Amino acid sequence: MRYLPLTPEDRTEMLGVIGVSSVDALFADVPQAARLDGPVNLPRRATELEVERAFAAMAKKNVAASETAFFVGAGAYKHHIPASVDHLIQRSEFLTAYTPYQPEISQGTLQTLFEFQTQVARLTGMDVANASMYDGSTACAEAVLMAARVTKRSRAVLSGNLHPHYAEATRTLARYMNIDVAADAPVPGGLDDVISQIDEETACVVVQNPDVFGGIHDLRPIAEAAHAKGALLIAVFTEIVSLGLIESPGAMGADIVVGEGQSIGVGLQFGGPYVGLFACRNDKSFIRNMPGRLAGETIDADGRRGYVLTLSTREQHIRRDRATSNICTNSGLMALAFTIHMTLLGEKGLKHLAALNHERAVELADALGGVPGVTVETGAFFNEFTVKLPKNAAAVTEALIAKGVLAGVPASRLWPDGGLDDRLIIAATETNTDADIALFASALKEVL
Amino acid sequence: MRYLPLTPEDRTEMLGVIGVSSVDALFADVPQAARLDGPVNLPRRATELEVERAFAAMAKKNVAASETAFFVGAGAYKHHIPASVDHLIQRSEFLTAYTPYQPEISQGTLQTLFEFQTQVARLTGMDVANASMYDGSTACAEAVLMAARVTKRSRAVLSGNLHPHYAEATRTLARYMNIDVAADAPVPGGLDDVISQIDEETACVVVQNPDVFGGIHDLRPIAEAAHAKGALLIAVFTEIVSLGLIESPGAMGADIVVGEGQSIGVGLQFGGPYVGLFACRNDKSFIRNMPGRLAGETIDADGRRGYVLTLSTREQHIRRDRATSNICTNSGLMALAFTIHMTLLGEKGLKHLAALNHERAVELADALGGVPGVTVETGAFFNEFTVKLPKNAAAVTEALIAKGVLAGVPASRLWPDGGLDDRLIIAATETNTDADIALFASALKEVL
Amino acid sequence: QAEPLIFERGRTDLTGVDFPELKGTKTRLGGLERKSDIGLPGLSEPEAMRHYVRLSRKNYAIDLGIYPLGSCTMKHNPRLNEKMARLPGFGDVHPLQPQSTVQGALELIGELAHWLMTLTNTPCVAMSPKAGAHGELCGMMAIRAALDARGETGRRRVLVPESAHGTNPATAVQCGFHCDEIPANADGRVDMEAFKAKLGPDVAGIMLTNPNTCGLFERDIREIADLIHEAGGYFYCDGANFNAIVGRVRPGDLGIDAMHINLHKTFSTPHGGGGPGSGPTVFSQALAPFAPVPYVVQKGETWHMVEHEAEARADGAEPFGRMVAFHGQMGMFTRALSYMMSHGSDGLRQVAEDSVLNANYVLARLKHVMTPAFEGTCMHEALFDDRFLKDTGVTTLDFAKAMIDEGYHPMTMYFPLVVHGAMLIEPTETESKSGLDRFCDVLEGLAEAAKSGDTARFASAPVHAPVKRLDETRAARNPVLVWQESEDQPQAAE
Amino acid sequence: QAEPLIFERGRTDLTGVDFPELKGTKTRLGGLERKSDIGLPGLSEPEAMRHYVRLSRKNYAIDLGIYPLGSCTMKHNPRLNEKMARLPGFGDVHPLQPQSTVQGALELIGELAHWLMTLTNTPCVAMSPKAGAHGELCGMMAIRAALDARGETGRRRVLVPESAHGTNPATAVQCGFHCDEIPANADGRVDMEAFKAKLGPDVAGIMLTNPNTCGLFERDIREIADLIHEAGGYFYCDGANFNAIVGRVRPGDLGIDAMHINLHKTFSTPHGGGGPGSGPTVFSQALAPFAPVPYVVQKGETWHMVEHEAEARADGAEPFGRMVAFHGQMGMFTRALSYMMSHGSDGLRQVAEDSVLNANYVLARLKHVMTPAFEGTCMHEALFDDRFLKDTGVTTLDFAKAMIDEGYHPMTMYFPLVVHGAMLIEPTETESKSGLDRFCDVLEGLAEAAKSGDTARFASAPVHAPVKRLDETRAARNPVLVWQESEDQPQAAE
Repeated sequence: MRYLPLTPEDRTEMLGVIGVSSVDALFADVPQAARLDGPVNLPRRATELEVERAFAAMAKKNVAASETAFFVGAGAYKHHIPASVDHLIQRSEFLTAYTPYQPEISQGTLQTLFEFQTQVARLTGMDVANASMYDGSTACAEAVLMAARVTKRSRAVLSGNLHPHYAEATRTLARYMNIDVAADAPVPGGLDDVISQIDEETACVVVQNPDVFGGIHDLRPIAEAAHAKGALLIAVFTEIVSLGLIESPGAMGADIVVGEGQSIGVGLQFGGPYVGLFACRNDKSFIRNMPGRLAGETIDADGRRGYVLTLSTREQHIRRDRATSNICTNSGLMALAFTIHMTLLGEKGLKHLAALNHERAVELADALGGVPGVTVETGAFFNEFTVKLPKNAAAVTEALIAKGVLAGVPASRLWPDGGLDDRLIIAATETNTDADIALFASALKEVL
Repeated sequence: MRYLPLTPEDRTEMLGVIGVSSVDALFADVPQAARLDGPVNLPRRATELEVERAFAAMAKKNVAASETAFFVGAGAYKHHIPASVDHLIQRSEFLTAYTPYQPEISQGTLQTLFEFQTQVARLTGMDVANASMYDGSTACAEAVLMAARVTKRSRAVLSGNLHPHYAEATRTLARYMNIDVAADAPVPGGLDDVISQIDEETACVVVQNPDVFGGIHDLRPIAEAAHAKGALLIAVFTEIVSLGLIESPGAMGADIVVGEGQSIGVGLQFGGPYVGLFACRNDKSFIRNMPGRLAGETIDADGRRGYVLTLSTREQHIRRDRATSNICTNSGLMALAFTIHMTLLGEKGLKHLAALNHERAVELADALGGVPGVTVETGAFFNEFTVKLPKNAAAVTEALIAKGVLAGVPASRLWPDGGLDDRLIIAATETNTDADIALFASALKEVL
Repeated sequence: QAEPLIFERGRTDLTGVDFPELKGTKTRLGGLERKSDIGLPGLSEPEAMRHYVRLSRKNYAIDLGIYPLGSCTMKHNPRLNEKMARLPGFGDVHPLQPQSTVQGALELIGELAHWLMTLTNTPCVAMSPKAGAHGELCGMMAIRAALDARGETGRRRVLVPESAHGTNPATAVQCGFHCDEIPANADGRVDMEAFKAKLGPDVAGIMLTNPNTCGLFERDIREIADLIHEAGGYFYCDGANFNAIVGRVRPGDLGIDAMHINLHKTFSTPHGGGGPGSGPTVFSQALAPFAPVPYVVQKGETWHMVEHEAEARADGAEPFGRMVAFHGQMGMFTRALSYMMSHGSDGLRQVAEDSVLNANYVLARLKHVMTPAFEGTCMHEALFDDRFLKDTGVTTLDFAKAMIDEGYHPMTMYFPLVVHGAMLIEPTETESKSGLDRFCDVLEGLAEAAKSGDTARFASAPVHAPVKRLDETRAARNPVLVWQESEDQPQAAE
Repeated sequence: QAEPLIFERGRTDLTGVDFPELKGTKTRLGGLERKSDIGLPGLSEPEAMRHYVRLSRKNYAIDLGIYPLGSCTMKHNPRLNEKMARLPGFGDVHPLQPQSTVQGALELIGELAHWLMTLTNTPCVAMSPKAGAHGELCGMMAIRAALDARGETGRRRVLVPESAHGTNPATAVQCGFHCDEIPANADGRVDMEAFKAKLGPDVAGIMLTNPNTCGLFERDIREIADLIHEAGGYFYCDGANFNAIVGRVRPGDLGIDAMHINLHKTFSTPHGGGGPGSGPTVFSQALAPFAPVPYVVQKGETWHMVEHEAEARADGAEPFGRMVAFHGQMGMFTRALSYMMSHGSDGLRQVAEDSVLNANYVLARLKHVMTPAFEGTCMHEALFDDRFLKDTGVTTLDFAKAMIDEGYHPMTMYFPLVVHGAMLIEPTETESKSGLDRFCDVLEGLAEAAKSGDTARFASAPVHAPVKRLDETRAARNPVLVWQESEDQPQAAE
């Protein structure tokens, strides 16, 4: 087998050195009844060519985003990623390295994480950031747990316009920690009234901006209300590109900012791996209560600058049952992709990219708003908005596939019982052409 | 522009250091009339996404070999290349390095070339090999020139079953060097009588094996006849995989062996870049007359083994108008791909691959031979053979496209006036499935 | 050579990406335009390329040499898998596209689930956990949900061996459990008497790694399973060491109720300097109803993703919830299935055999100069303690750092905690005998050097690395987590 | 660390590729089965991966730093181009597929030809030459064919400046010409009086590099063109230095008859440690009829490749023949067109400007400590001689090797031959100002060290490289070109 270097002669010789007669002897501790005599009931080994053919056959049954007019968002976005990003993350030294537990031979990973942390902190308008989480939804859930630890309170208020997957992941993680999670119903054209729900028991209020319907909001009144009651504001985003154009959550008073970094460097990948971003204020109680890994600067024996994983006394491998979270693996390679793409963009590029996204979305909203029966509900938005249709949105979406349009996410996909069957959440990015937009509008007119 | 790091401010500052007022001043030596005022009449800069879309549109107009039942050969072959080969040749340090003129910081390239030379020498059964040529056809032409230098004779005899592109490239290169190139007409089912053409003026006789029709031959009688007249035998191959199964040219008496290495590691690439292999006997007059680069072993100042380009006194940059050839660039990256793929195969893998190819070709020959009106003309072959059809082969090939079969190369494509309009040259490799073979046979039956 | 940070070299007016000009369309931002600058430096593409290529060369990697980190299973990462994951039909599809447009992607998940269930002999697998620890959480939450469904509110004690990974107790706590440590016996395995003594009506279950972190198979695993079940608890198995038995022993046959599978360990999805991972969790029949959403089902020719609890409940399931947005680590699924199909049932069995053989070979080669923590053979990891360094002044840390100077990545140090100065070596099946011989020669040489008093090289190690030994205490005492323009960068010796 | 050869580590019974079993079909080999073993070692995939990754790290590369080799134009290699070349529609098509199945590939060749002809203002381009020297051959063969067509059998003398690349005289000889050297004037350009004196009825033409290899533009190029034409000869221009003028000056406007274009230099197809290159050759109206086959033509909506001389002659052309199998370096065409489209007409013009600006900046920064070979500004290369090293005992070679210890690839040494101890620096447009400043700082430091007598470091350089200075004489005197089992491998100091 191509990945297994031992030859039969090697095996014989090694058994001799070990002093056993067969490999079976090394499995002597396994209960006899559980030892399989032969291979399990699965296909035998396959050549590269056979594997490629099997995968190509499955891949062809999917409609790739680049092959169609594509407007699907709601938490993951189609952006163009420079070819150099994918090249660099495939460098053997990045791709096939482990967690940097031996910092002297992991400076590539560690310095990159330090750059990543700084980029994330600056983008979110916060003081510090960690070295990545699994994704935005788990970052959100961990942020709620952290807020509970910091405030020593056990109630969380989630906005109804928080992505429902994020709300569910948070509810799941909080449930057995005895944190009470309250949430409103979603409000497609606006924002639910979270302020009225904040009380003296509230650890945090969680608001997404742009929200799951694409709407953007001024978080300052919410921050003020939360702070007045001693609660923290956790700001969530699923579209990091928005931070190139709209005010940062930090500037609007957020205490913890979490979100999804998938738009930069990562790609769609049917939902994962993505990269969770996690940033917060620089407060000792915050930093000591953060989940996830942190890269920190230090010096080596010669006094030269270097980087290490630090503050690991928060983490499970040291602190065990008193750790801030059980997280071990992060999303290092995706963080690397994010950092490389962001470095290529720079401030100038990110701002331009964000402006382009907004322009495309505005043009799309105007085009669709001109279709009889269609109402654009979202007033202020970045690159995503919600329309009210005169028909079932899921059926409309399905009908548009054959016309070469993946039209967006029907709200019923996220809230099957939410009474939002006529709502469609639509995203536009720099990858949409004028022709895509025109096609969508004309095709929509046809199917309505 | 994304590849240009200078900013406008940089440029101004640099002009100041240089002491000129504008970049135009640096072009003062260009005749005024030839200085363009503005850009030439071509499109302006394009984003990555725009370039990708333009290329994807062109690429889609081609039928990729993997998308069809594919039997086209005649000098280039579809083989499966392990994914690790393409990964490795894209390593920055291999891909973006120059010719190893500074050996101390080019040991990666140089050691690999030394491995390549050794592999090629062993495969061909010769003593030495160079560090690659542009491709098989130019290697063939250079071999004829080398034979003329070595023998101090000026007549070359080419077999009629030498790939006509090779013959033409050789004739072109030899023409102005006053080397007389004689060639027979092609013989699809056999081999032309080259022996009778060898005389006392003959520098070399050039025979391809497997020949362009796929036929394999015993070169020993030809070698003996050539040597008896003081001429050299140049053996040519276009399918290196054949050397895993059939006798090496060296063992059959060849003096110089040249050929195409494309099958291993390189891929189809619509004809280039490929990699020319060039090997010969270890004779001082041979080695000093070889074209192309050579990597050689030496030691460093500490006595440790290392590699350098060597015997460059043969080459144009030292010897100028007395060089063995004008060649400068080789096909280093393709040689690397060849060496990696060959290292992955090893003797065991190459022999298995060769046997698989032969099996597929035999099965295909049997399947097609069973189609009424079709005659398999080639008796002994490796993975390619020629059939005689009851109709025009080019028309049959064209008709088979719509049935999902790229059937091979009509002989008329190579010899438009050769009276071979009913011959089709067909290759089979390990990439052809049983279904491919069955489809070809049934489709052929339909169109005949 | 030191590589500056992008913040020291990049410029906010420089970009390495081109875009079309803006048209100037009127914005619809509701007055929420960003007011302040971000402070993000950019680099042209050539500069960015060099920066990250140069940084990469400061890393050790599996493609450079053996990575013998015990409990991490750092094996060869085939590039075929990278190629498969990048097929546009997998890499360029959105998790919320209509399911009719992603039938191949759902099929792939279903196919991978089939392989995992077959290899473990279990009836159910939750695919969405994002990493090993996340898979543990998935397993323990299912246990908690099952207990809750039984109304067993008193069962909150989870038994965890001393030698367990830190994720085990941390996970238990996140599910509202508390941990009770089981001591190891002199053999390095669960002390059965102590274990039995800890059983009781408040026991929720046990979290056991098998093979355990001492590199040993828990011989009494069937009895442990039976006893915990009799006591009304569940058996969570930490699958970190599945590589030792894959294709040869099915955990379902051992009586487990839940086990996560690290696709990035056993099935070789590359670890990327710290992730991403993927931790699908298999369940016994008892726990299967509580598995989280989403999951795929096949209905005739059609694949379907069940995304909502309500739909699952309508099917009779009782999912404990959703752990994450979307459907899990598709990119890892693709790579893992490509790896599995490449090996096949026969190749995977060989994986287990060769990984165990390689570890025992290392143990046999080194037991004369280093001190094995336990007698006898091991599974796929060889565990040593630091007795052989006694009185040499060389610590496990020093010994590890000296390996760096010899061109090797150190083994896992100081874990498991039950062994003093532990050194845990896992070669994996993708190391050759000749490579292991060179590795063992070096360790032999180092052990002999330490014993013979040639110790200076240990204290100063590493010297042949991009940096010398780094001051981790300083980093923790005065955390510098982001770059700041004003800060005094420590660039040279003080 | 030394990396063994595959012949020292691999084994003929090991393979890193899996194949299906053979069926045992009866062979049809005519008794020509291979009798002897080949002696090809194999490695498993993990071992092969490590071997070549480790070897790669012994190379310098453009992705690691400036590669200031004059006359080589080592610029950034965009990865977009690699991605485009690997589209199955380009990478996985056969050169002899029916033309109806490769219309996009033919279109791409036609499109690239259009860009090249527009940038050079010429009516014809031969795409098939495989490299720069092959393009020279193409150009000179067309000249020879044109002379032959005119019946000018006496014109066999080709004028070549002393400073020419070695390929120029070597190429001329391969076309049956002999060379006559034109001296350079004190300015580093063609001595016009000497040139005029050499004109005569036996002159076939001139081969001139412009900008020339001294990094200077030949001011009198129009007069040279006119004079050579008046004398009945042709003007071959070596396009190696096209980067200095691309998009800003069209060689066709300067009176050239033929010029090859190095796609791997000007248009950045990666050089891969020595190739592949690609050398399309443009022709004036006078030479166009003699261009070789194959070439593409557009007929309405259809692209067609003319592959045979007979077809070309039927079209009225007089091709001198075919240079190579198939159609040229498609993989390079794809990359070059991707590069060109990315830059566009405006970006390519900027390329010329920035490359010239960068070279002049280096010249200006270093002229105080090194000795420029000629007065005034330069084009895209800065040429120094070794006068600044006079009496220091440091040679150009030593100086170059010392640069390696500073982390830089040396410049081109000892070329052009007309300058003593020449050092030719070509930064290209893809270097940043800050990068050039660091580079110049280092060269300044080295020049000052040499002058101040700190010379030991030069003689022993390099010490910070995978090997120390290599004995090239030994390699040439006793050539070891292949590995042999029996040979005494020089592994350690003698």
